[in-house]
Amino acid sequence: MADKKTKNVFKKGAISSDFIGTSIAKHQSKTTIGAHNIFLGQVRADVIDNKTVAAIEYTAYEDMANEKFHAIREATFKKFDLTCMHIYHSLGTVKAGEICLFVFASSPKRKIVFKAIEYIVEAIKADVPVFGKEIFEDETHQWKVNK
Amino acid sequence: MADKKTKNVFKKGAISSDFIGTSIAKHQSKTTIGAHNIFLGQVRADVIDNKTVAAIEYTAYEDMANEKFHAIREATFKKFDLTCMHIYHSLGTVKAGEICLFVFASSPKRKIVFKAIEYIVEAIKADVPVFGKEIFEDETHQWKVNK
Amino acid sequence: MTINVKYFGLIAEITTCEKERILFTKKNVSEFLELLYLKYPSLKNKDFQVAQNQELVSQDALISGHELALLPPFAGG
Amino acid sequence: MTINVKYFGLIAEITTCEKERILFTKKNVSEFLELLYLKYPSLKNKDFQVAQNQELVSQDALISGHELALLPPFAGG
Repeated sequence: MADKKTKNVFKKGAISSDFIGTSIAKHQSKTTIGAHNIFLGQVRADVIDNKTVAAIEYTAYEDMANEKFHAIREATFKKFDLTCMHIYHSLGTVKAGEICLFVFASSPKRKIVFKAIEYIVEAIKADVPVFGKEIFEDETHQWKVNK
Repeated sequence: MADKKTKNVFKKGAISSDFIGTSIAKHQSKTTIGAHNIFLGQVRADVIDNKTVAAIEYTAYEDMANEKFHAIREATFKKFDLTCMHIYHSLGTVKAGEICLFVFASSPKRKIVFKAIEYIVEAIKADVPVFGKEIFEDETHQWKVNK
Repeated sequence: MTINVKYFGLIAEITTCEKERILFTKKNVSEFLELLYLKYPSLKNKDFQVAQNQELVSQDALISGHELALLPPFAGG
Repeated sequence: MTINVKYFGLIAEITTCEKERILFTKKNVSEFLELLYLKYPSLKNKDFQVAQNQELVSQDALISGHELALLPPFAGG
């Protein structure tokens, strides 16, 4: 149904700062861009009932999730005048302090990227079937729920 | 008057993607952070009267500008529950496609960083005495004005 | 008819499997879930949504697809 | 009295210098600007703000500081 190919948004493990830096560098040949906005989700070492989160193990209903990421992409381009956008989400184990979500929106004008990045991130949180198992330092766990 | 030391926000020349990547990496030890938002200003190769912008040469009233950056920092921390924030702005020549502004806001929760980053960037554009000479490929120039 | 059912996160912990094929004659989602609750009683108080062929469906949707998925609350990002 | 005056961007192009010391007896910003316009007539139609000791001031502010700056429109970011 989608007119462009659905991409695989998932990456195994944490998203490295090198990967993000390289992604920024690749946009320097696009000289119509005036503003980039980048959102990064980082795993927090939350303390719950005296136990500290050591990592989140992400799983997903991958086929549906990639379709949803694609739909978010299409809707975002329809709504906002972006030059380009990229989404990467981790699967598997991401330790506290590591990055699990990388959203990158670029446009000629700044006001658009502020609106676009918030729209994309909220849509990901609401629509994409990704599940997070918060693993405590004592190896017990609980399931994360987005608010 | 300020209770913290005023930092020098200015960097000579473009802000490299490596610098940004390293800055992200440094935040991975801060495990109360759940969300980062990064704004990057990039010099556009605008075409004005058939002439293409090749670079912007930035100058500033540096002492006042650093005071203003500091005031923005103080106001932002008062207004938003941020874990940390950083601002870097170029001085001197930044070529089309290169980055001239890097704003980095981090918080436990995402909704705060969206609001904070927009607040900071708009305040920089409005309040900080930085001047930009748009240099065309034919070496003529015009003075940039923020909108 | 037979349908492929997928389980995720907390739901997969309860079912102790990630997918299975289930033979059934019921017609809509809530009737199908009643069948599942017989097999996995502790699913009953859990919070989840149902997707049919990768689209969320309501409890009274007819089951027509080849794949159902039980999705606990999302936690992406 | 003598004051240090700084010029930036387009304004410095017109004055062909970035700073100078000016001796004057006038009292407020607009009176001081009248003096400057005699020296640099083409400043008169330019868009700029005046900062005294690194704070923007209005045209009727009294000149009390040691440093004035003529600031053309900002272009940061």
